[in-house]
Parts: sequence; structure tokens; C-alpha cells
Amino acid sequence: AEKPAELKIGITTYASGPASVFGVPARSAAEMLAEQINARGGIQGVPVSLNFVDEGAGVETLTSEYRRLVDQVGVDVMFASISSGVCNNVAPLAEDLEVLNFMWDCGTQRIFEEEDYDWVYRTQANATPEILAPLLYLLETRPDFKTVAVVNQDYAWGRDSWNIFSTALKTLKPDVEIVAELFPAFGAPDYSAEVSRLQALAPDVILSTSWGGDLDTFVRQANQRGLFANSQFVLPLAESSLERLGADLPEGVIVGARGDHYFLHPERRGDEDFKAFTEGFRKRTGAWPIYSAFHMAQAFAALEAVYDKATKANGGEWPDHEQVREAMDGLEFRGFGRPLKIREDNQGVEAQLVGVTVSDPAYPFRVIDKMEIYPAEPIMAPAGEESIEWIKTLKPDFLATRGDRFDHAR
Amino acid sequence: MTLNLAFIALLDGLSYASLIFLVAVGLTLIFGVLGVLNVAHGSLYALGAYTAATFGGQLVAAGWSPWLTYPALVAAALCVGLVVGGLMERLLLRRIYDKDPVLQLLVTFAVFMMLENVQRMIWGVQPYYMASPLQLLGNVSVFGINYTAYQTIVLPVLALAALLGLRFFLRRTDAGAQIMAVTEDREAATAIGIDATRVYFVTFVVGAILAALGGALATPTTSVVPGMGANMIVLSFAVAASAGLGQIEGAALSALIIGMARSFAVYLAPEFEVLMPYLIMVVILLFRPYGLFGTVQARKI
Amino acid sequence: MRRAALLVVVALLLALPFLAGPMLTLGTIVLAKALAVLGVFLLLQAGQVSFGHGMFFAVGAYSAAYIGAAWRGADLLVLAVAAAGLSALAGLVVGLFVARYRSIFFGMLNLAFSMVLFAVLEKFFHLTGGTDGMRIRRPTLLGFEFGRGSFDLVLYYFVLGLSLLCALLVWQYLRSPIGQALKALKSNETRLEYIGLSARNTVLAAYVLSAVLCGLGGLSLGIVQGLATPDYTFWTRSSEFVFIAVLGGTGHVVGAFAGSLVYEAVRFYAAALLDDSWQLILGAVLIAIILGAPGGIIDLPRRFGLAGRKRKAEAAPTDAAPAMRAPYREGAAS
Amino acid sequence: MLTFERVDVSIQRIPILRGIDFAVRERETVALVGRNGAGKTTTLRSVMGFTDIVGGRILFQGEDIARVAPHDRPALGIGYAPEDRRLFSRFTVEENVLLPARVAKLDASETQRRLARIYEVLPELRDLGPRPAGSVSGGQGKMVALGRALMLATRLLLLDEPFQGLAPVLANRYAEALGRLRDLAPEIAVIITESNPALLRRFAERTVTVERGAIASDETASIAAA
Amino acid sequence: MRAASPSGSPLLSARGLEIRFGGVVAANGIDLDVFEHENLAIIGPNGAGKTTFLNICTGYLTPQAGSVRFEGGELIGQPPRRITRLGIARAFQIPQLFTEHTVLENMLLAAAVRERSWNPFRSLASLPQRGEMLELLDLVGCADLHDKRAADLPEGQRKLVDIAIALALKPRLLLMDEPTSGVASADKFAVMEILVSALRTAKVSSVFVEHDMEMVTRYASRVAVWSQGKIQMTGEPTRVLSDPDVIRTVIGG
Ligand SMILES: Nc1ncnc2c1ncn2[C@@H]1O[C@H](COP(=O)(O)OP(=O)(O)OP(=O)(O)O)[C@@H](O)[C@H]1O
Ligand SMILES: Nc1ncnc2c1ncn2[C@@H]1O[C@H](COP(=O)(O)OP(=O)(O)OP(=O)(O)O)[C@@H](O)[C@H]1O
Ligand SMILES: [Mg+2]
Ligand SMILES: [Mg+2]
Repeated sequence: AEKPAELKIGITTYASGPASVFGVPARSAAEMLAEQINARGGIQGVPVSLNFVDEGAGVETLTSEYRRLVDQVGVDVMFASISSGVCNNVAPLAEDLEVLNFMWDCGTQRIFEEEDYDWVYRTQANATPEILAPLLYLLETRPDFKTVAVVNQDYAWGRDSWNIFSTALKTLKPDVEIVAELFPAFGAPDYSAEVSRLQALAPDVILSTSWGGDLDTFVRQANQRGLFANSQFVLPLAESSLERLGADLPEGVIVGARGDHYFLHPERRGDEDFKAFTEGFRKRTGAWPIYSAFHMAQAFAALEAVYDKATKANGGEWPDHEQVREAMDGLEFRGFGRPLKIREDNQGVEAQLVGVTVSDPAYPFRVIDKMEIYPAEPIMAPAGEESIEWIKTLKPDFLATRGDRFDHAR
Repeated sequence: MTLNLAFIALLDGLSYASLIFLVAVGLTLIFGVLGVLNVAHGSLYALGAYTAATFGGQLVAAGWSPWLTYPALVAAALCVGLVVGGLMERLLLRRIYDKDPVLQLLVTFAVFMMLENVQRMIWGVQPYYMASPLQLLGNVSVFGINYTAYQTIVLPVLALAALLGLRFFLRRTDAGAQIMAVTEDREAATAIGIDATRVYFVTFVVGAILAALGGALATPTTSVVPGMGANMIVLSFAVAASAGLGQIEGAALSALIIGMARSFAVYLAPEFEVLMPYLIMVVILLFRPYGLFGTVQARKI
Repeated sequence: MRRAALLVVVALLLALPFLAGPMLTLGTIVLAKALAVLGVFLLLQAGQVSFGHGMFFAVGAYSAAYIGAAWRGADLLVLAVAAAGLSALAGLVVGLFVARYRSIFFGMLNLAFSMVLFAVLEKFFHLTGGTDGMRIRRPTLLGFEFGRGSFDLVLYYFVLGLSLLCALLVWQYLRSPIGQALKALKSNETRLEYIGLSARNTVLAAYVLSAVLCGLGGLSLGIVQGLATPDYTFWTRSSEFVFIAVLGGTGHVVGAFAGSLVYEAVRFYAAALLDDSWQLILGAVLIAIILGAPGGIIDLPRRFGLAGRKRKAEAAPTDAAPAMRAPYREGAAS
Repeated sequence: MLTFERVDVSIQRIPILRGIDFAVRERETVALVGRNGAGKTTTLRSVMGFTDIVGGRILFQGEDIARVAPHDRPALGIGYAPEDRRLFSRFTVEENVLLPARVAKLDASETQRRLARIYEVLPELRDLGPRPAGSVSGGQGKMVALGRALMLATRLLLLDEPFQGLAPVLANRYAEALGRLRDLAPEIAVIITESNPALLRRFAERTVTVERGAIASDETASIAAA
Repeated sequence: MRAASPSGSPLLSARGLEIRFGGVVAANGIDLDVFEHENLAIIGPNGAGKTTFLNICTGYLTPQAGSVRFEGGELIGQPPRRITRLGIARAFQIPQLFTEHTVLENMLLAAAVRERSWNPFRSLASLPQRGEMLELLDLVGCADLHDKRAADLPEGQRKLVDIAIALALKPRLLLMDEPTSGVASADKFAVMEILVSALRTAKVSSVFVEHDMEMVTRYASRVAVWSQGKIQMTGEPTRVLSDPDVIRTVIGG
């Protein structure tokens, strides 16, 4: 096909509402990456252009906007979205409109387990490995715990992630007692009651998959009242809160990053492109990149990779949309972590990085140490299987799953 | 649940109730006097929080004594209440007092949306936080459970002070009597020399200051984030409606009930925690259709 | 003159698919919401503001989801009838509780009920799909299956027909004695009782009707989106309906459509233009309309002297409405 | 002291008063009579600033009253007892009577002096004092409204249909009260609207008749003759 | 209309009504019968409990003791709408109108409820009772106001429209609370004249609270005198109005 004047990308992200703590950094990352790509001459010589949609504007506006971008602006690819709810909405829409859609950040594992899609791909992992990795890490570092409590936000992610975690725990370590399942309201300003109850119970482990302001509030209130002293905290999404929490997050907390990314990634931190990204980002926004920014980078990496591959397959000619879609099968690409692969169910296969917090004089906030990067395949449900059912079939030898250990090199 | 735990739950409920009371009482006041259900009340809460975090943060960063963050909280609330509340009343609400109340609701909703946006333009999307007031006072220990003195002592005391202050103001002072008169009949009040326009202004600003103060007082314990106003406003609605309209004491009682219900739910039925305000509202209204303290003012026939 | 204007509008609506092309779905969304707004509009006639009608919206959408899941390829007509029936039932059950409440208590009790439903939909995620909601598969119409392009068109006309029909019904209802009694309730409930009519039943009848309208709106939007989510019962959605109704104007059924169109269009174009400042634009536009035309958008032509005939006083809401006021103010009203 | 100069008033763009033109002198009691809807109430409300005056002006002691904000007019010494009483039902009867003094920040002795005069004019208010104003009957409410107006009226008293709904005993007493007022405070000018002129016989020396928003006649002592 | 002493069975009979609000006793053992074809006037000083009596009879207030029977059926405990449907209509001391509707629409609504015209496909304006309602408005002298919004009426005319609404219900018993107070004296006798003769033709009994003794002498067939929640005396107007006690407490010397 003819090379177009530009490669148009539509991106849905949160510009308003609580989830904008992810949305806005991701947006900055996208703008930065687009500039860099265009500075390099574009993708296969075609510059990219971005069109953003605010997921916070409501799902009707979003679908209308989505349609407009595809039908009228004629975008070549959509990156949608952060919210799992929105992913559920746009996945069938993308299929209808026959537009390539990268689910660039949403985590729900169910989407590909319940439905087959031709045009929808996920350029990162899903909730299953993102929760199992911190659990493995916990079982490896604190194998002797007896009691667990959970404090999650009362919405889909909070419930689903607890479902994965607790199912795995019951399968792998049935003697553990779940002493409290607390689901405070999304955006709750106060966790006094939860903290008191947890102090009274003093569970060995406290899990929270909360994020954003909710996680910050919970951590601060818990820390102020000394809850960290007696319980091991597991916070699978805390990588995105580290810089904000500063010294309010104690040492020794297990944190995850929803994938294999971190601004001090042990395998990548020395690389030029990595440094260009993290430091460029910091210059641009004043903060280190968090996982949503890395997820955005992965979507861009996948886009570049798939156009390279499709162009090659097309004998050096610019591919049409159908050819690009075909090239997605088994696509391999690399963001700012380990290489990724698209599986036959369109799910991305991504390693997972977990570690514990330590202080580091070089940074005014906690950094992750004793990192372990888990390979993806062993900790995610195979294509075509339902995660929860698959977790129930796990055998104790699963506990032996190990990744590569890295200690923070000072 | 043992007695100890019940006591602990009581303490937790108290601090939470104090916070929502401070916000909801402003809403109730404005509603009672102006008849406007101010959706933007949530934004004033959020703006109070952001401003307090900024003021406090600057103070601490500039190396001033962290004790000064307390006056900074109050200063922030006053600023927001006077400036934003004042402008809102002067520029918008004043034009529509004689219009259908639903229209007033709509205007405040529009203001809410705009302020959410403005807030994001000024402060961005990253959560803010200002812990100095909390850390200064440290913890107290009750039955082996650590409590922050700020939440268990400062907040309830301030809420109580607000309650008593408002009661005194409305019942005992001339200004309070004027407010009550305007509340009932604006024209008749004007006919005896009351400047109803000013009363509306003052009431709105006081209500706005209370909302902002609620937000400012929340900053030491909670993250200031986009969308925090939207969450608070429904809760305030629930408190105001279960209290009975314009009922200051009612607002205190229903805030307390909702706060307690929430903290007891955390112990007894965590599943219901989120639902508690609504369940309580349903139950209260089913048994007392005009709210806890509300009375039917029978129409004269 | 007004009739002519109305005919032009209907003709435009019928021709929209040929004019707007890819924007057709926005049109369908506008109409679907207008249906729900019509329900809220109906209650506004009695001065009652519900902050919980999203619950019937959800009933409509979820009934489509459940029936679609149980019976693949269920027909759109069947879904519509089922959604109407189920939301009527839900409206009756909830209405029995809320119909005797007024002003803010009516609004808040509705809000509470819808939030309870919201929580139930999220909690029993094994049955309801939780926050993710449930898929609604593309239904057939009169036994015919449609592909995407043609289904968009079919759905548009279906929702257009449905909403025009409902608008006509509501319009007639409000002219009839029972509809007028509903309006009368706004100004003097005491007198209503003293002419021998139960204020509660008057509200209840309108409540059930409004639940059906919201149910049909929810069904329509659910099918457009292919999804029913608990989001539909969240209080923000319910208040959105109220705002659209007031924005459009409570003086005439056309207001529901005008409001819905303007609201969605402004939000859509504001979001397209400035994805991170749409709230500012939408808020400013809302305020401009309210201050410029307190009777709502349908009042605008009159404001600018465009309407030929002077409309009756009913067009403009007047100060006599104690809808959301404290009850003690009513004493002063008479 | 109060002069209407060709006053036009419209409500929602409908002309209600057309060219009202008359003057009330000091110490004078004027009856404003006319059929229902003639515009009596509207005339009084215009003095208080509750209507939009679209033409002409109202002078109070030679000054255009439009320059004084409605809420400042009572301070000029104008008391107004509206047709429909408009008591503050959440206050007691006594508080209703005292409220204007509190608003005007009268000192205690002045307040007591005026209160004493009010009780002298309206002895039955004493007993009603502690009752909530919302609970008094229709006629009792009229008395309270008069008492409240008297608290401020040092120059001009506007009474809108004060006898409506009063039992004859009370109406008589009310009329007596007005008579007493004229003796005690002759400096106060009074305008009374009334659709039943017979009751005014005893004290109104002048009758202004309003018809469909305009002055139809202005006669001195015509009622006494009738 | 000088029917002598009441005869036949009572239409409405109240026994032992008691109600107090805080310290105020507004009904203190009220016993009263209202007979067919009579015009009963209730007089009494302000605050005596006259309106309260009407409120009890129409279900607006529930007394602490006592009973009210209408054609044999108990009214206490029934809501106003039921009592209205039994045939008791009421006009109010403070007029109760649908202020956002026109005068005629106010009337038509009453007629529609009376006739149970609930067909949603028939508009209110086209009800067949339109002519009848205009006639009723004419009766109270408000025919030319029929398309005015009730909110825009002056007080006096509101009262008349309020009465017309009650008449539109075709009641068996009409209760009126100070029907012509606020109506200009030039008009009120004319209105009352027509009203009373209309009631007579339609065989409607009426009870009206009144402060104007001239109205009472002219139009009442019987008078009941209220005083501090009690009935001080009842009887034929001229006799009652010349009673020294009544003169002292109600009429004034
Ligand atoms: N809010 C309003 N909107 C429209 N017209 C009004 C309004 N208020 C009063 N009017 C009209 O103004 C005219 C004068 O009313 P006003 O109340 O002054 O009469 P009035 O002489 O006091 O009558 P009454 O003796 O019945 O009290 C009436 O024709 C009335 O219909
Ligand atoms: N709802 C109520 N709450 C408290 N007190 C009341 C209530 N209704 C009436 N009252 C009191 O009961 C007494 C009787 O009132 P009611 O209105 O029946 O008097 P009335 O005879 O109709 O007087 P009027 O001729 O002035 O209308 C009054 O003292 C009044 O204050
Ligand atoms: Mg008048
Ligand atoms: Mg009475």
C-alpha cells in the first residue's frame, strides 16, 4: 500500500478522575515517545500523530469518540485503555470497526478468556501473573506466615485481584487463615477502622492491591499508627506510589510493578535508550516514570515492531491494516524491560518484577531491592484456560517457581 | 465482638464522623437557608484540601515551625471559602435565587465540573499530602491499639466546637436570628430591615468555609486526589437528608450514626461497609420521612 | 409554526443516517438517553427530582443481557417488551416506598435505592459479572440478523421510533387529567387530596411510567454499547438525567431531546477538542444556557424572539416550585 | 411625606399599576380602597421595594425612595403589616415583635419603650407572647403582624387588609387599637388598604379609591359621610 | 333561607371531639350535628377552634378523642381524599389552588377527579365538563378569569375560585372557611346570594365559618358559636346574635 503522510494513533487514557495518576504520566510518556520516534524519522519513515481521549469523560463519550477517531479521523491503531471496564466496552467495538486495538494497560484477565478477538491485543501481562508473582515472592521470603488480611478497593480490580490471590493461597498453602477481608469504598478518605481492626488482629501478612491516592492514604495512616511493625505488607501496585510516599513507606514491604518494569530495572538501567527514557521522562514531568508510562512505551514498541514485521512480510512495502493485524500473531517486541511476546490468544507474555523496599541515600524515597524477575509463562494460565480454574489445579511444586534475583547495586 | 473492640470501633467511628460532619453541616446550612443543594460543596472540600496541602507544604519547605501548619489549615479554609465561595455566590447563585431550585442545583453542578477541571489545571493529578499536623501530635494508645491523637482528639473536638459554635451563632446571636428569619421568608425579612442579600452571602460563605475546612483537616490523614470531592458530596447528601433539612444537630447525629455504622461494619460485616451510608439513609427515612430532626411544617390551611 | 418546526426536526432525525454517516451512533446514544431523560422529565412535572433513576436504566440493560445470554439471538422486540415489563415491575416495587416522599427526601431515597442496587450488582459478581458487567449480544429484529453497519442503522431507527412514540405518549399523558394532576401536585398537594385524589398514587403512576422510560433507555444504550454495567446505577448517571432534563427544559417533551442532544454534543466535541478540559467547557456551556434561558434550551428561541407565538406560562419554571426546598418554605408559598 | 408620582408597576411585563399619583401628608390616615385585584397590595409593596417600578417615582420625605435599598426602608421609620401576615413561625410571638428592633440594633431602653407602646395598643399580644408564631390562629396572626410593624413604624405604617378574617370583637378592638395609636403617636401617617370601607369609618379621614391599577377617586372624609 | 329548627336525621354528627396542641385546647368536647338542607354558620373569636373543627371533619387533623360520622360512616382516621369522595368538599381560609394552572384547569381537574376521567388519551382541556365549570365560575363571578394563572390572582379572587373548586366536586356537604373574607364588600353579598341559592337548588348542606355578622344573619339557617374549643351555643341566627354573652365574646359591644 501507499505510505500515508502519518501513522495516526488514538489513545484512551485518564485525564480526569482518580485514575489520572496513571493516565497523565502515560500521556506524557506517549508524547515523549512520539516525539522521539518522529525525530528518528518515524515508523518505517512515517511520522506518528496522537489523538487522546479522556476515559474519565464517561463511557458513551468514549465510545462515540472512539468511533469518530476510527471512522472520521481514520486512525490506524487504537491504544485503549486503562480501565478494565472501558476495555470491556471497546474490545467488541474494535472488532466491529476492524481497527487494531492495543489494550495497553487494563488488567482484567477475563477478556481473552471469555471471548476470541481478531483485532484486539494486549501489550502487557494480565492480572494473573501480576498477582501471582508477588504471592510467590511472599511465599519464598516469608514462608511461615499463618494469617492474612486484605484491604482492597471496592471495585472490580480489588475484588478480582483478591480472587486470584486467595484462590492461589488456598490451593498452595491451605493452612493459612484469612482473618479479614476489607473492601473500603473506592476513594475512601479514612481507614481508621480498618487500621484499628488490623492492629487488633495483627495478621502476619496484609495484602492491598489498591493504587493511587487510596493506597497512599492507607499506607500513611497504617504507618503513622505502627501497623507496619507487626505485619508483612504486600502491595502489588506500590511501584507507582513509591516516589510520592517518600519516607512514609517503611522498609521491607513487598512491592510489585504490574509487569517487568522499574526506573531502576536491574537488567536495563545501564542501557542508553532506557536512560534516555527514564531521564527524559523525569525532565519532562519532574517525576520518575511509573508502570503506566512503561506500559505506554510497550504499546509503542509493539507498534514499531509490528510495522517492521509487516513491512518486511510485505516485501518492504507499507502494509495495509489487515497485513498489520496478521503480523501481530506471535509478535516479539521489547519495551524497557525484558522482551515480550504476543501469545496465540492475543495476550502479551511479560515477565514480572517484585522486590522489597529499602532506603537509598540517593533518593528521597524508598527504592526496590532484592528484586526478583519472574519469567512469564509459568505464572500465567495457558492460552485458552480460565485463570481461576487453572490456579485451582496448581501443585505445590509451583512454589518452587523462581525468577532471577537482583540485589540493588549501589 | 468484645467490649474492647466495640470501644475501639466507637473511636474509629468518631474520627470519621467528625470529618463528614464538618463537611455535611456546611451543606445543610446552605440548604436550610438558601434552599440550594450545593453540588459544588464537594469541590470546595477538595479545594480546601489542596490549598491546605500547598500552604502547609510551603511552610514546612521554607523551614518554618511545623506547628504553623495548624494555622495554615485554617487559613487555607478561609481563603477558599471566602474567595471561591464568595465569587460563586456573587457571580452565579445571586442571579438565580428566584428560579426553580432544580436550576440552582444544575448551576452548582456545572460549577462542580468546572472546579474539578480547574483543580487539575492548578495541582495536576498527583496526590498531595501534608502530614505535619498529624506527626506533631503523635499517637495515643487505647487497649493496645495505636491511635493518632489528631484523629481521636483534634478532629472530634473541632467538630464539637463547630457544632456548638453554629448552634450558638444561630440561636443566640442577632446575626443568627436574621439568618433564621430570612430562611423562612425572604420578603418578610426584608420588610423588617434585614439585608437578605447579605445574609445569603454570609451563609453561603460560612458553608463554603466549613466545606473547605473539612478538606483542610483531612489533608493530614488523607491523600488529596482528583475526584475526592465527588466522593464526599454523596456522603454529605446522605448525612444532610437523614438529618432533616437545615438541622445542625441532626447532621451531627446522622454523621455519627453513619461513622459508627461504617466502623462497626468493618468488624462485623465488612461486605456492607460501602453500603452503610445508603442503608442507613433508607432505614432512617423509612421510619422518619423528614429525617431524624426534620419536622413537617404543616401548610396553613 | 411550532408544528412546522417539529416536522422539520422529525424529518431531520429520519434523514440523519444519510447526513451524519459515522456519527450515527452518537445519534442513537442521544436518543437512548433522551428516553431515560423523558422519564426523569415526567417526575419533574410534579416537582420531584430523582437521583436514582439510573437503577431502572440498569434494569433495562441487564434484562437485555440476561435474556440475551439465556436465549441467543433473542429478538429486539422481545427485549424491549421484557425491559419495559421488568422496569415497570421494579418501578412499582420501589415506587411503593418512595411515592410518599417529596423534595430532597424523594431524591435521596431514590439515590439510596439505586446505590443499593449498584452494590448488589458489584457484590454478586458471579451472577452479574461485577464491575465488568455483562455482554449484550447483538439481537435480531423481526427474526432478521444484521451485520455491524446495517445493525447500526436498524438500531438507530428502532430507537428513534421508540423514543418518538414514547415522547408522544408522555406528551399526551401530561395533557390528560392524570398528567395534569401530576403537575398540580407540584403547586398544591393539599388541594389535590381535597379534590379526592391520592397524591401518592398520582406520583406512583408517573413513577412506574418513568421507570419504564428509563428501562427502555437503558436497554437501548446497553445494546449500543453491547454491555450492561453497574455504572448505569451509579448516582452520577441518575443526576446526569436530571441535569439533561432541566437543561433541555421541563416545559415540553421536546426538551428531553434537545437537552440530550446538546449535552452529548457539547461533551463529545469538548472531549474531542480538548480532551483534558472538557469539563470546563461543558460546565461553562451549562451555566451560559441556564443563565441565558432558565426555561431550558427549548426556551431559547422564545428568549431571542424567534418563536411566533407567546408560549404559555408553563414553559418557564417559576419560583412557585418548592421542588427541592425545605418543606417549611411551603408555608410561605400560599 | 409620601408622594406617588405617576407610578407604573409591572409584574412579569403585565402592567399592574398605571400612573398612581397621590400624596400622604404627615399625621394623616389614608384608606386605600378598591375591589379585589385593583392593585392595593401592589401599591403598598411598591413602597417597600418588592415590585419593579417601571415608570414614575415614589418620594418619601422628599427623597426618591428608589435610592434606598428595600432592606433599608424600614429604618426610615416605615412599618409594614402584609396581608398574609408573614410571621416567622420558628420564633415566638414576642420574638417576632422584637426581631425588627434587634435588626435595627435599637438600644434596650428604646426597645422597651416601643414594646410598651405596642402592648398598650395591642394588650392581647402580651398573652400570646410565648406561643410559637406558627401556631396562632389567623386573626391572632394579624395582631402579631401589626405589632411587628409598629416596632419600626415611627413615621409611616402600611397596613394591608388588617381587618380581614378578624372576628367582630377583635376587629373592633383592632380598630380601637388603631384609634389609640393615633392618640399615642399622632406623628405616624397610616395607609390602610381595605375592601370593606365600613370598618374604616372611625379613623380614616381620606379615602383613595383604586380601580384596575389607577386612582379612581380621592376624597376627604367621604366614608364618614357615607 | 330561614328554615326553622333543623329536622330529620343529621348528615354529619360530631361527638366529643378533643384536640390540644401543646397547652392550647383547640377542641374541648365538641358535639355538633349538621342536618340536611341547612346552612350552618360557625362564628366565634379568633383562635376559638373553628378551623380546627373543619380540619378534623375533613381528615386533616386526627383528634385525641371523639368521633365524626357522615351519613352513618366514621370519618376519623380517614384521609382527606376519602372524605372528599364521600361527598364533603371544602373551601379554605387560605385558598388552596393549583397555582401553576389556569383557573379553568383548576376546575376541570376537580371535575375530572369527580367523574373519574382517567383516560390518558383524552386531554384535560377537552373534558365535557368544561361548560359546567365555566358556569360555576360565573356563579362566583370569576368567569372572565378562567384563563388566568391562579398564582396571578389577587387574594379575594383566589377565595372565590377556591369555593368554585369545592362546588365542582358536587358535594353533599360543603364546608367553607370564611368564604368571603378578603372579597370586596361591594361583591361579597352578590356572590353569597347566588352561592346560597345555588346550594339550595342543588340540595347541598353547608357549614361556613364567618366573621361578618351581616352575612350570618342573611344567609345562615342556624348558628353555632365557638369559644375556646367549646360550643357556646347554637340556634337560630337572630336569637343567637342577640344573646348578651355572644355579643360580649364575639360581636363586641
Ligand atoms: N405575581 C403576579 N403575577 C401576575 N399578576 C399579578 C401578580 N401578583 C398580582 N398580580 C395582579 O396584580 C393585580 C393587583 O393585585 P393586588 O394584589 O395589588 O390587588 P389588591 O387590590 O390588593 O386585591 P385584594 O383586595 O384581592 O387583595 C391583580 O390583577 C393581580 O392579578
Ligand atoms: N397545627 C397547629 N399547631 C399548633 N397549634 C394550633 C394548630 N392549629 C391550630 N392551633 C391553635 O389552635 C387554636 C385554634 O385555631 P383555629 O385555627 O382553629 O382558630 P379559628 O377559630 O379558626 O381562628 P380564626 O378565626 O382566627 O381563623 C389556635 O390557638 C391555634 O393557635
Ligand atoms: Mg391585596
Ligand atoms: Mg380559622
